[in-house]
Amino acid sequence: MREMIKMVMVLTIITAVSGGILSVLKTSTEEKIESQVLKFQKAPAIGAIFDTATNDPLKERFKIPTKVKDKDIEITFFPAVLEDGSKAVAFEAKGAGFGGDVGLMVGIDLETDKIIKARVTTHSETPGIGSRVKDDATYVSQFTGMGFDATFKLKNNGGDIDALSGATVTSKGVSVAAAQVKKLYLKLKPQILNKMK
Amino acid sequence: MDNKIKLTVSHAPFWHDGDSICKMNLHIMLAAMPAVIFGIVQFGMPALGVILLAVSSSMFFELIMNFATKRSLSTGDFDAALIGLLFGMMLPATTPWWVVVIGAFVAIVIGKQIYGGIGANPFNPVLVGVAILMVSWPGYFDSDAALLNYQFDFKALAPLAALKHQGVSAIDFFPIKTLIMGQQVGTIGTNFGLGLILGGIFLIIKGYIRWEITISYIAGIIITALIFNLSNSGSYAGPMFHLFSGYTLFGAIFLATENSSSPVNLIPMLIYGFLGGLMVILIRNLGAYPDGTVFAILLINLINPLIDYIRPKALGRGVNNA
Amino acid sequence: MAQSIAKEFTKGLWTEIAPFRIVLGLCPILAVTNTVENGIGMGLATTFVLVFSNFFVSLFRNSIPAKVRIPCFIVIIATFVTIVELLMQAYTYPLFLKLGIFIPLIVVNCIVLGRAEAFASKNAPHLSIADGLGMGIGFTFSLAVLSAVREIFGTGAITFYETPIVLFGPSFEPFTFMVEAPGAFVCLGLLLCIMNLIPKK
Amino acid sequence: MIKRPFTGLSQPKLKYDSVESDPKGPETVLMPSNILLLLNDSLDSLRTSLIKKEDQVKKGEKLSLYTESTEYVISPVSGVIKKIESYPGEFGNIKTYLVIGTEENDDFVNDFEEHADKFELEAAAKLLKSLPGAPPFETLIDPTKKIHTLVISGVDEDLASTTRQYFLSTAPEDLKEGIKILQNLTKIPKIILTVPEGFNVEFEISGMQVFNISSFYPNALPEMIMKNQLKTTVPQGKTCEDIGVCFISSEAVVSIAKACRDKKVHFEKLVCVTGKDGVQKRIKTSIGTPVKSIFKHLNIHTNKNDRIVIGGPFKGFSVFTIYHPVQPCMDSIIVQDAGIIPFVSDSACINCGKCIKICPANIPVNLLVRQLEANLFEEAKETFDLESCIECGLCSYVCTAKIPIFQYIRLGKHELLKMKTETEKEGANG
Repeated sequence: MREMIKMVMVLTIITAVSGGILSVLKTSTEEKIESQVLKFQKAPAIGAIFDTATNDPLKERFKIPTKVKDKDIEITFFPAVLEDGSKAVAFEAKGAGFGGDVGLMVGIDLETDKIIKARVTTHSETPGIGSRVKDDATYVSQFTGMGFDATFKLKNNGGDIDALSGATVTSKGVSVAAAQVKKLYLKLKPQILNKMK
Repeated sequence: MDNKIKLTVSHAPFWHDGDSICKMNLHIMLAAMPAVIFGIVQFGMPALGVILLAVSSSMFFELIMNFATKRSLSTGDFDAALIGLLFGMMLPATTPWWVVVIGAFVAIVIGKQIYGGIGANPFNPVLVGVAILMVSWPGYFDSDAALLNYQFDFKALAPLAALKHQGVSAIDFFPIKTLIMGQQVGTIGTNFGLGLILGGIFLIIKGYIRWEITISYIAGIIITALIFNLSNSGSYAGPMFHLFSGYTLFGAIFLATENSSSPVNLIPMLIYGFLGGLMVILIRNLGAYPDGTVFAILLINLINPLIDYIRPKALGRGVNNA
Repeated sequence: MAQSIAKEFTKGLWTEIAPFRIVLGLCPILAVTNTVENGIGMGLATTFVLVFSNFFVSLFRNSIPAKVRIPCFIVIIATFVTIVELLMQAYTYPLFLKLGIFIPLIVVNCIVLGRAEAFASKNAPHLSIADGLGMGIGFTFSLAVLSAVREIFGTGAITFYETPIVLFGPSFEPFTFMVEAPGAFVCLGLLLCIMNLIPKK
Repeated sequence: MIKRPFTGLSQPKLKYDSVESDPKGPETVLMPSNILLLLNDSLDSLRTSLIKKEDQVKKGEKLSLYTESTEYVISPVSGVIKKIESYPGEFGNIKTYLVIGTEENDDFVNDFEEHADKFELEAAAKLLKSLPGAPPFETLIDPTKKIHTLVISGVDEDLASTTRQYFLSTAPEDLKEGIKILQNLTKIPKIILTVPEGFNVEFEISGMQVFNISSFYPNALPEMIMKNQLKTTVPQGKTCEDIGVCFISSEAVVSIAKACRDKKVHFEKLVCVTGKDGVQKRIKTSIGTPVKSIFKHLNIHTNKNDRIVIGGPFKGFSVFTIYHPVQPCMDSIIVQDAGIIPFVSDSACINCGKCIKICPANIPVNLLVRQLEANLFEEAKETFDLESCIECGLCSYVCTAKIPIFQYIRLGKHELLKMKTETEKEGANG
């Protein structure tokens, strides 16, 4: 009995200490990580999407709180004014891929409601197979010019998205992310316009 | 009982049918000769150079490994020479010397010797060599590009690559008769269908390859290709085209039948061969590579130990009569 | 005492170098050794985890009941792996992106748990640190060697922070097979073979 | 020696020699001045043996080493024991050989005479075991083996021998008489006579069946007769005798008939001798005659590194001395010239599959030999059917890599037997 108690105690203490340390570390590095993520992940994607932006979308970013599946989250939006004067916004959504979530950054023209460009930001897909969705820009270029009347599903599921050969699960994750973008955009468009005034 | 004469004492049986590994390998090499000679005539001296380099470097690496592993010399059984010959036959005539040498190294050292030498290799060593070269330097295996400087009196296109890139309409360039007579762009020793078939028949009659594998492999090719062709003749070529182009016949006769990496019981041999043919056509019709023989046979090599468990019940096993 | 610390430290560098002598930690060595940068990064991350987990396991070795020792070790190891992950995310983000899914796998790397179980749980903290450091550096060295072989033959150059050091001239045609997954197996096998030809001492 | 046929598609056909339609009688080889007797018993220096050097023996005298020994030989001559020494047999089995210098006197000890009129199995086992043809009386009296079928083999098991067929075709009357004696003696209900294909048996005995045996090796092996003719399979690890079938050679049956008729045992053994030129000759000589005397008579010269094979090319054994004596069970002798002895190699199995095709017992020989080479006898038995082997030797005959597979198999079986007896001993002790 005593041994039992000791076992439980030791395990509890160790896990508690470990949890404490980790939570402290997590909060203290959160900001740094976010800036790193912005710098290395979002920035290249934003740069690629808004290659003709006249402003700095990273700096002007704003957050809108919303609910996704009954969970409160904040979504970061990157507004941009393009060379031709049109206003656009970019934000990221996630879909489950093969190794974890696949992040898809989508830039949307606010006037025409059409996708300017899309880029994959983060993923944990198998190198050489699923990772091609990020490395190979020709795959995500199929989103360019799509409107929100399109169905963001894979073609063999009756949608409009081509699958990347050999990486169906990853492609599915990308299409789920795109569908999420559509949903969020349609829901949050008034607030976005409001913020961007 | 004094012993004046020293007699030989050994164990039964005291007769032997006189076969040997050396004899077997020489027969297989002899069977490959029509195709090799045809290739040398067609592609000239460079082809002879590739073949000789492949054979000699294979034997050289075998010798090196014999010394490294402190075993008795095994070049005398001609197994390394056979591997080198078959490997050389699978290369285009223009392959650079260093590619041949690296391939021979891979085939002998990584494909055969590190598993313990003859009889222990789980994969066909020739194919290990060719596959690694194909993955690393696909350019040299693109027969169209490799043989650019040759003048042929037939359509100078590799049939399978043409099929892959131009669709089924391309097969009109290649009448079956020209394919059988080796009038196609390709590697040194795998084009000449007639020569390969003659060699194959010779080996089957002599009993040095297992006919069950060859026949079921060809049956696999024909049946699968026919199913594809019948379901959609606009996108998939017919069985005869598949049978006489690329490595198919060479694979059926010399590669799939490699002793150590293929099964020995009847039913497994039939399954093994048929799956090989099936995989070849699947890779050609659905996969990324124009010719799937190399990977298809490596794949069936993998399942060999598993399917070879299907075997007839041994005499008296599980019998319980009193 | 200094002698025994030195002994524990140096054994991981040669006589018990992982994975060539003790065949442990094959998962990372096969997965991340396609470039030297990745190899060394993975090695250093593992070293960090190894040193700290060894230290803490050794520190608490007398208070951890034998029956729950493996869960305890795993918690300790996992904590340090998470720390490494967070720190890498915060300070070496590009490397983190490359090593991605392999960092959490340090938890199940046999070397870490193996050293905790075989060494740290039986020895004093200072020896355990020496052991962890030696093992980690040896492991890093192995990863560096293997990845160097693969990267040099596979690409003809070694790339550090996106600046390639070209080792062969333009006539070199990369042996692409080496940086692919099967190349890792073949290459590791050949290195193991060579290591076995070299006597331990 | 039969070589591989040109085509490898069909299996090599090894045809049994068949006896001529009008067989020539055997040449008689006279007994030399010294003869040898092999006794299946080992010398024990701690005990005093019943026989020793310089002992006088009489023709027909039963010789055994110790009082409690069941093994014996019957001396075919009168003379003096000149030597008693150990003879190393296979797998470390020690036998004993006796050298007897023959003497010119006709003392005949006839122990059998009193039993000859109405003898019983026990007496037969005690006195007739070393008759030419080696009748298996020990099996017949063994109470643990309920023998219900007696097979009289009129066909030779191995190639290069026609001894049994010779008796089948030249001595049908003796054979008939012998079978009747055995029937009365053993009360075994089922008697079977095996004869070569196309052979007509001229006599009939109630309760006797005649089976024709295919003329290709290994169809005359007991296990194959069981499978093809008797339609029963011998379970793994058991012998034919274990499931109640006993085999006896036609020569043994004829010998029994003669012994009963003449009321004495006799020692004339028929042997087929194949010389270096491949010519087969039939000779008759007394048990105990060294093979050297036979060679001298037939003008066969043995040189260094030649090989003398006793008992057929597939199942026989080779001897290290030209003084090896003729024994009751020795049907044939083959002399091979040093130049034509096939090599054995230490090559690994190359998995060519020829052994699989030829094995009559469906054993996965290619896998089995790998286990045996690594001394994994238990695995070999459990998974790779070591004990299904009927020991025909065909796998070694066709082996391209020239691996001594047959020897590996026999060694494996021997090791298993040794392990089994050791565990039994331990079980008895503990």
